[in-house]
Amino acid sequence: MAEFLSLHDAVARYVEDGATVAMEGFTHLIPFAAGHEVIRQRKHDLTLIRMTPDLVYDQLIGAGCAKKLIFSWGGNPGVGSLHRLRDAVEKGWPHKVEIFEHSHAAMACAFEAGAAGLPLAVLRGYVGSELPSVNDQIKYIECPFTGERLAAVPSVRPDVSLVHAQKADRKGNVLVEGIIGVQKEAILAAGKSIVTVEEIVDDLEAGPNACVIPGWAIDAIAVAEKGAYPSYAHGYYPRDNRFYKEWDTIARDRDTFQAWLDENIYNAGGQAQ
Amino acid sequence: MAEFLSLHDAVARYVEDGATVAMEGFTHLIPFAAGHEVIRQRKHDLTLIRMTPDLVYDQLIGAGCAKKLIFSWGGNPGVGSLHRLRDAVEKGWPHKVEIFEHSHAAMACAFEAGAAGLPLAVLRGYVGSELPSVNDQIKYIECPFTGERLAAVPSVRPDVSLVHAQKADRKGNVLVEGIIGVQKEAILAAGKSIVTVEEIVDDLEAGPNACVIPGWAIDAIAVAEKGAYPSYAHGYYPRDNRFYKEWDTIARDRDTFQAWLDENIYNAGGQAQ
Amino acid sequence: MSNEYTSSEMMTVTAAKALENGMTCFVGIGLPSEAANLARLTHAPDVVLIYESGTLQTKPDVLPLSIGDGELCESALTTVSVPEMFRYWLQGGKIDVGFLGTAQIDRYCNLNTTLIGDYQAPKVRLPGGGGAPEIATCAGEVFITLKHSKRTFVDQVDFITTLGFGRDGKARDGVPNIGRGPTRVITDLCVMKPDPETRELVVVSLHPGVTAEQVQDATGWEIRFAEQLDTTPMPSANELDVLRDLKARTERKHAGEA
Amino acid sequence: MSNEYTSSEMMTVTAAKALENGMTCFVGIGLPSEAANLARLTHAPDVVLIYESGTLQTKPDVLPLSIGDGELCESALTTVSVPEMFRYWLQGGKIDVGFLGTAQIDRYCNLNTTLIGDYQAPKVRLPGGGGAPEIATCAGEVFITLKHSKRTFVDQVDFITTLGFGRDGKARDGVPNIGRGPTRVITDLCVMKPDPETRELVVVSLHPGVTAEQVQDATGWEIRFAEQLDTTPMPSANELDVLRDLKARTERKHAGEA
Repeated sequence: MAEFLSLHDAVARYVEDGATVAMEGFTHLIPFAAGHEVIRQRKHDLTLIRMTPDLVYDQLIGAGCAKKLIFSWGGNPGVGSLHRLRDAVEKGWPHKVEIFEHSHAAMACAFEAGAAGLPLAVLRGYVGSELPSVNDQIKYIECPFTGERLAAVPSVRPDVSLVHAQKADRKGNVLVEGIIGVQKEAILAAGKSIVTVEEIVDDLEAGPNACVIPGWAIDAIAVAEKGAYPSYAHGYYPRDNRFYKEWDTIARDRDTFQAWLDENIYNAGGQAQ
Repeated sequence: MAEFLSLHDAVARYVEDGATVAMEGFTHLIPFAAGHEVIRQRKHDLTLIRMTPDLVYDQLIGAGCAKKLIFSWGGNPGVGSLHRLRDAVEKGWPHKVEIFEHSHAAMACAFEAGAAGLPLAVLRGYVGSELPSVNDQIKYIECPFTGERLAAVPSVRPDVSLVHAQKADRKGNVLVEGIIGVQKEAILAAGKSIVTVEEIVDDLEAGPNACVIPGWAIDAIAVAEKGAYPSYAHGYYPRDNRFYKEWDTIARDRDTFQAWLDENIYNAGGQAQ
Repeated sequence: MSNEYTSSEMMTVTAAKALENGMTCFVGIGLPSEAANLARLTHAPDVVLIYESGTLQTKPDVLPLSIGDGELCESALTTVSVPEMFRYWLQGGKIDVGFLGTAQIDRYCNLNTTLIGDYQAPKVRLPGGGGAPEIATCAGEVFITLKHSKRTFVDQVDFITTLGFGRDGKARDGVPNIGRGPTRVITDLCVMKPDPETRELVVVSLHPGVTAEQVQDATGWEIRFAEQLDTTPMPSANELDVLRDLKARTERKHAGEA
Repeated sequence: MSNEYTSSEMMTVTAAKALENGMTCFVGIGLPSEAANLARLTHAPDVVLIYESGTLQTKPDVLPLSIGDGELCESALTTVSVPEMFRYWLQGGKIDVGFLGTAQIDRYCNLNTTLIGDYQAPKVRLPGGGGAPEIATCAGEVFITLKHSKRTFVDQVDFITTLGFGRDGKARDGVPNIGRGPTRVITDLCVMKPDPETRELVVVSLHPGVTAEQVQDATGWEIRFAEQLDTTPMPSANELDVLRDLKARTERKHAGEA
């Protein structure tokens, strides 16, 4: 049953060093506030899962929180590279990060399978790609009806998932609207889940088939206004494309990045205990 | 691209004798008008697929349209037996019907896999059940990651699917709302699809994540007002529970059933050519 | 006092009491649905009722006749597709208890809703498995409710549609990712639980006024009784009032629709 | 007339023309998105644009910077989950054409967006596969658009992220349920198509004012030219107007948001 906590307390309680963590939001509702709190609490040795690492994982990786990364597209969308990710992979700074690389189709199916309680996802994937030669988590099964060889990947079942959503009601039921990505799957597949929301409302005012996640399927809810910024929250605020472009400069250089981290994460926001 | 046809013409064009046909609608939006048109056109040797056969399949089976039935629960919900189905299975009247019997979970996964273009569905299913001993379409795979033995069933990929929905817009995009069952899956899994709707509107007025099926993924749309009666259409009319109870008497006796068929299907409704 | 309520009411009230507040319950149609809604309207206002039609956390005002009545959707938190219901919510491990009825049950709680007689030439063809086979294995535990008779309580079910504990009581042993299975069976005569070792059904509680002989006479095998045999608590006046109101509302609603 | 438009514009307009009205197109971000939206705003108003973020049949007024900009959802017919997008719409066979960019391409149309150098010790780490590996195999056919240079057109890609026709041109042969693969590659210099037999890329059309030598100089292998080498039609004034308006609108929108 969802408990209403401060973001500080939710992260402190549920995100353990060494945990496997999924922060999802497919280019929308990216849980930046939650990611920043993870950095602020200096969590480390995390296995980070995310289809599209985006800036929030660039920040986590640059801050030294990550041990492994499981992903399918690691760029700054429409801008270019994630320089902190590249620096970690190419130069091992601040330390080496092990990567397990998939396609979107496989990751999406792996989240689906995780939510469905299965150990594997089956897809018609990776045909002719060399990704299976560098990722031993890609295997094959044979269809017992047709003999077709199909790809199999382990399902995603994180220790804890963090997502951002538009709103929760007072029972902790959460509405996700717009580009819903794999948010529902991330929550349902996880051992524990934290949802940050823009606001708490009396009534979600959701349609009959809206993407509503019941409070009893969530562990903690924390209010984080503009919690997806600089990504966006459909119905609340737009994506700050300018910041995405500026990030290229900030992240390109280790010192600039470090200064940004100090100013915007370590010495800003969060909650004194 | 969806073409607007009369129900007569849609069924005449797309439902062939001997075809594999799914008429879906999980206790809601059951395509009765479409099923009646199939009876009226005296289609035969059909392989009928449906999770919950319900009255519409009782009528099709009693009218002699079916050669095989693939299903997971064949009763009159809340009332009792489907007497025409029982008469076919127990006594071979009007002729023997071969049955392939699944659980709901397996059928639901099989529709999902059909929509997903896969030859099989994988589920943690049938554990300890004797259904696999009487249905050779239930097999097993071994998870290459955990070694767990999981059930596999062939995906559902009908030649043609018929579903009923609330409304279509003038481009043929269709809104399904309320209990959406496996309607979307039935359409996407099928070679051809016919959707009957209560009405054609200018604007579907659907929320951002509503269950909308694009017109280009549908073959034919036919207006059939009260096309789900005696089942119901959320937002349009309720289920006629009284008729469901009356059906028990009508269907119990071959002659009464035959008279009902003559009066309500063969000599009523439809469209003279 | 025993003539102030019927044995059916006794069964429903007892079945309702099995549900605890806050449990997530995957509800079968018929008796389980009646009991689950009674629980929600009495001691367990926050019990979460889930029907296989996709309705999550539904609060119907009247009992549904079918598993997908409009009432279920209109009063639900949200309604998901049927594949999602079975994949994410049931197989995904979100269900505490599955609440099932059945046509036949045997001493190891195996359920038959497929047919009477031989599969290839059935004497009576029943509706089939529906959601039950996976509800019984994926839910945390299973409650079963049905009327007690020699026709329903049989030595060996004609067909195992849905697993209790198998023909030998051991079918769940060592199976990965499987629920605990049936933990109680509630009838109009008594309450039974599987023996923790052998998994054989044991009568743990007789309803007021019911004798052990009555239970044995209505059971198709030599049924065991617990050493400490309780008497099931009687329904309270409030429970009976709420149940009767619910059934009267339901009756009016279903008769009135045309 | 050749100085009335840039080579980038020539590329985009030519790529746009490859799309026919009514096609369903799974759109990659960047150049493909620009071309696909230009097609929609000119000769192909009913082209169906689908982005991997789940937006079905979207009609953005400005070009998205990311694959999941709000604009895409707001102007879409509906938005589905990402698993549904990849399972039902792409793998389910509903996509006529996948429109991709790439960092490297070789003579057999294999695409590399993973890295330059060795996988374990990359010289340059690129973003990775994203949707491309399955777009390339599940869509009916694939169009590719990218700028022509020796850096991008290489003899052998460092890594096959996404299948064209494999290292030997035969990797699709006999594979069940696979799309036709790349059917054309559009650059700022020319249009290429795979040879129907060998699958090796062949230049079929040079853009106005471009010479065969220029193409060869920008290609990392000895590229073949069709016997009947066409000249690509020039952009029309209307196409250029629409494209420039689109880009200006996009520029203003993305700069203005803070």
